[in-house]
Amino acid sequence: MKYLWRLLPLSFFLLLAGCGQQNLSALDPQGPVAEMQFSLIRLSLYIMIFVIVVVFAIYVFVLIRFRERPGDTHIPKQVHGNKVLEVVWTAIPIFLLLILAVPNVMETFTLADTEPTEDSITVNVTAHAFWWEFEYPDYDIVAGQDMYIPTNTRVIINLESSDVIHSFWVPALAGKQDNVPGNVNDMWIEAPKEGVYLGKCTELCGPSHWLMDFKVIAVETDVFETWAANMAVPAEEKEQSESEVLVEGRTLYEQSCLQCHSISGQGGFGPDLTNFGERTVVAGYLKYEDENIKDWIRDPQSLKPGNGMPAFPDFTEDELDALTEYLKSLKVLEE
Amino acid sequence: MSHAKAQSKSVLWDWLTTVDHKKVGILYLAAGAFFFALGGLEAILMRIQLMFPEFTFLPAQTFNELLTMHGTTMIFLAAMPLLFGLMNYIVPLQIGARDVAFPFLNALGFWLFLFGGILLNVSWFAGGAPDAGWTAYVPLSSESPGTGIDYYVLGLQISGAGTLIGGINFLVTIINMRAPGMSMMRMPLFTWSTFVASMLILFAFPALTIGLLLLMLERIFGATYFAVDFGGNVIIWQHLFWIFGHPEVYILVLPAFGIFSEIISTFSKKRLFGYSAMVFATLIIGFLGFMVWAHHMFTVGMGPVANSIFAVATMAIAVPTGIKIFNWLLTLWGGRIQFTTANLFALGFIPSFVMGGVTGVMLATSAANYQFHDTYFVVAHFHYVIIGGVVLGLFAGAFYWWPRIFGYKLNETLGKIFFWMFLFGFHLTFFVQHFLGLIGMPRRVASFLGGQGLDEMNLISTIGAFFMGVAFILFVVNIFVSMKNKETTGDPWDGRTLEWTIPSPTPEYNFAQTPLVRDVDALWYEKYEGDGKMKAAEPLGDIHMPNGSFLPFIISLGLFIASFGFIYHLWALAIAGMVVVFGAMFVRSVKEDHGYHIPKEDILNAKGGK
Amino acid sequence: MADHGMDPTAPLKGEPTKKVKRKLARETRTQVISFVLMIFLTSLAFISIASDAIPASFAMPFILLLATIQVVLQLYVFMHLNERGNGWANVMIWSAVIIAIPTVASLMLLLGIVKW
Amino acid sequence: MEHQHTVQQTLPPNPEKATLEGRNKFLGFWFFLGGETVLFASLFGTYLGLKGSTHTGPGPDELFSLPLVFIMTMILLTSSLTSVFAIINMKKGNYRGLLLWLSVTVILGLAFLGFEIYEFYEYVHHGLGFTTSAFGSSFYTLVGTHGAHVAFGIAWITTLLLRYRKSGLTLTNAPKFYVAVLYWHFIDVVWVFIFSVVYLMGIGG
Repeated sequence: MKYLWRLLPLSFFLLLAGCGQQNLSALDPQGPVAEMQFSLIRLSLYIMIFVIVVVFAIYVFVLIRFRERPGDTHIPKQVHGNKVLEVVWTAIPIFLLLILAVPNVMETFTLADTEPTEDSITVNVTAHAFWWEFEYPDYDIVAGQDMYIPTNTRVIINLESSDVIHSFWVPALAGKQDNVPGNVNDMWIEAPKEGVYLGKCTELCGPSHWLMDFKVIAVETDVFETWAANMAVPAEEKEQSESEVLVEGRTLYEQSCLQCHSISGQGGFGPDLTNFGERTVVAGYLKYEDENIKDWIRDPQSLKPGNGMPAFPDFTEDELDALTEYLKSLKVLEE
Repeated sequence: MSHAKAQSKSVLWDWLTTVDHKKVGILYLAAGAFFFALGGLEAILMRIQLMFPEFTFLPAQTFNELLTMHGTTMIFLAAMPLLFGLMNYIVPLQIGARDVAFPFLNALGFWLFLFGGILLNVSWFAGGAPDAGWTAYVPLSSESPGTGIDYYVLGLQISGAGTLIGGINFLVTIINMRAPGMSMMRMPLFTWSTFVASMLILFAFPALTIGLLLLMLERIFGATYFAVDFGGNVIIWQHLFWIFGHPEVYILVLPAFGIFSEIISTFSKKRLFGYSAMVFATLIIGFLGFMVWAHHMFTVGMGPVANSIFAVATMAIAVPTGIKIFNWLLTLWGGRIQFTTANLFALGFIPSFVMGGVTGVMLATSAANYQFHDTYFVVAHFHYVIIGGVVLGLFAGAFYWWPRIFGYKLNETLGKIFFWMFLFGFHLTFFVQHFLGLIGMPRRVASFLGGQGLDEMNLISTIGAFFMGVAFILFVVNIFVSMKNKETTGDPWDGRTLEWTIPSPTPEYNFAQTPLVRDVDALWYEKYEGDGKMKAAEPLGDIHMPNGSFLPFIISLGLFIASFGFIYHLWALAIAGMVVVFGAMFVRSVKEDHGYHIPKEDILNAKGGK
Repeated sequence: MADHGMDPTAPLKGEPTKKVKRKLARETRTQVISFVLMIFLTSLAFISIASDAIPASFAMPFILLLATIQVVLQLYVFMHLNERGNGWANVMIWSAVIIAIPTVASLMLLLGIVKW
Repeated sequence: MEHQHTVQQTLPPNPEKATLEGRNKFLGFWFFLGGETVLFASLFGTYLGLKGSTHTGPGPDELFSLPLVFIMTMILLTSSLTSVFAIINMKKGNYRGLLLWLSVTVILGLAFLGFEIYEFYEYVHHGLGFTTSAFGSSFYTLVGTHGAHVAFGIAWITTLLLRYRKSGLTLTNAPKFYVAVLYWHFIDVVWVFIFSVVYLMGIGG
């Protein structure tokens, strides 16, 4: 068992180093919910390490002290038991568990308190195979894949699903809740710091379950307000570029894409693409490169099997270029 | 004698028709070992796929099928049957019985399990295995295209029926068939844990039966329990599954606890410390096992009151489990500990399981569970419990009882190399997975993206899995190279309990004379308080034995055939299969079979003409 | 097995002893009385629903109570759970009931629709 | 060692438990009923969870008819009593009585089953199919599983009656009759909850 002892300090090391990516790890909390959960994890870990140390100490002592020596044939005393000892090792665990149970119950209730407050905002999150839709009822907009939230604001999240069960997890900000078809679950998060926090689906939902990533992007309140306002601008009221490529791209988009992908913050069958130009990944996981965008349009099933988008193999290379340029131009924050 | 023992029957026919609990036990062990190897292979394939980020060794769909089949196989077709094998062989011997209560049903239980297991694996060759995880959450499972889930539903239904039958058989055997003097509170711990595990089977499996029935009706006959569009609710499945699924964990681990209790006591040459507390703790764990299932569902939105209740109830299980750990330690305390391979596994179990146990308490913390749930932290936890508890227990039991069951001792040196390699590989594989989960790796992912800090630990984990795989091959080699080490004493370990009082190989009637039990550890008592031999509770006489029967095989085959009818909507085939089933049941019901007697003279001859 | 000297296929002849006969007569009486009681309880349950005079808030728990009484009668009078030597049967049935209660309750209540 | 029927075996007070095999059967069967309890609890729970989910189909209060259920209940209750009489006759050594009362039980069981089939037929005509709504699926599954138990019980007792019509009471068939009757009582126990929880509470609230 010796190597176990060598692994044990390793656990501390890993923990202290806060390993993993800062915006992904539950061990490096970036908001009050995740902090609450991390403090509970730490508390339970300390108690458990105490238990492990006690048990291992007795264990090692017993194995060394009472091992059979060569030539030893004595018959040990046949002990039946010991009442006092048995009471002790029943009582101490109960006490230790109480130390853990009380704050746990309190925090379970704190986390479940999703009453909206005066300055809180609400986001309705609908999970689809294999992408995420974020509806902001107060702003009348729908966004896909990237969930923008204002910093230092309590965000109430209502979770739904359009097909199978998914689960909404942004480890650095909060633990998960399931997106259950037919039910609505709720939770809340808050991000004090600006930043991009990675989120993942954690409930097996089909072949591309592992690719069902999303981002929570926390920005200053005024930036968020701008974002929300620009998201809501109807497509026809947006300033249109005169560039030839973009006009062609736009035409193609309206012919082939608009049925499913809104560009005025209204959602649709597929993810809303109003701010596609501000994404940092394609399809939730691919590098944001022209080639990837084009590959996706040509044959989305090869990249994310089981998703709902049909393939468009008939676009010419030029058309794809135009469409890609146009998609990249869809922005709501910059300029 | 109308049903004379046919001397000329072939070996194959003998095994197909046997109702001898020892042979049924060996059948369980053989089939379980096969499925264990299969499940292990599936695990290795998955670990290869997860060796590097975005590795393309396997398509995602295949990966989902593998993860489903790995879990299902390991739980239903490997761990439980292997335990059933040991229980079948050992429990009647430990209580001084000649047989189990229902030899026919016992055989039926085995064949149902085997045909169920085969059916499940036929799916690989019939357009794809089930792909919704071993938990088969609806609506992913109810709407899954293809026939994979249909195979899952019917395969588990059939093998589950076998398990239920086995459970009832053990319960009645233990209650009604104990030798004189073997009161409940003198039963060895393995028998006790078999008893409690069988109670859990009895009450847990019906929930699974109903869950599977509903899923089958939903998929094949268009029922709408889970169809949200028709007012259905998808959480119902999760409740039914976990009302079964959580006790299932204890069905697996309690018998393993029993095995460790026997082995630790034997090899520290001490009576089990706190016997009655151990029994009591086993019962409490069994009871609590039924009251905590919803801790698998903290994130489905039951609400804070429900979550808190289930969280606290779950934490409570740590108390009786702790009692057990300390009792084992105190059994070792003051003993003369022999480091045989069997005992090494038992000693390796204690720290491994403690680590699995403490992460269990961490997971029970509902508010923190929102972070742990469905991540690799959970994967690490339950593998620590199931490998650190159940699999180590199975290997410990294998090395311990091998001479009893197969008449030869496994090689100790090879065994010890196997132990260290397996244990090292096990911790290497799963220890890092705790951290993988905490830094953001969900479970059941077919791959992971690079650059998120997950690469190194996944590679380490895979290397660990290879160690376990190689170690298992070493065990298989051991089985074959050790065959020459015949064991003839019947008591190779200086045993304490009744299974070591009979000659090796075990006669088919087990005990020539039913023994009289005078204390816990009946044999040990006679060794140090008596003359070293069990007192007989009855005069030597003819021994009644049940006749073999081919009907269990036929019934199971009928269900196997009918299943294809259900899966492919070939109703004639389904009906034909059911006709076979009910026909065989009918034959069994109208044809009285009173078994046969082994004459006293044969028994005397076998005893060496005494 | 332990039943040497018994022939499982021989018809059992003879009458039970006087004592057993008396016990059987007593048993029959109890069983008939229980049956009448069951009929009465069933009718009561149906009436409490059929009649508009009884509010549902009373009728629901009342029906459940009547059902429980009936089931206990069935188990103990008709199925002889009260007899000596049926301890294990009692243990199992009541264990099953203890497990059945949270099963039913959770499936009714904890479906994620109402948050508790 | 085939015994000839020369030894007259006298009737023990509890012939069903006179042999170890009988005792095993008796106990094993009670355990089986314990499992059945959880099985039906799962079905009841599912039904109660989905009771309100009538989707576009009819709900319980629009369908159930009290008189029909009352008749069915009375039939099943009475069949429970007749099977009790069968066992009393068995213990008295009156084999013909045993067969007779069990035959009555089977006939009552068939009547019950007939009513149930009629009932389902009616409901389907009133628009509640098996796949109409979650309520429909769960209702038919619960009550149908009970009905399947009744059918199996009838087949089982009938098999016993035919097989042993001439043998007289033996140590082998006494436990078989006994557990078959236990099964029949259990069917009645389940029905008590079905008529209370499904029908009465369905209509009443």
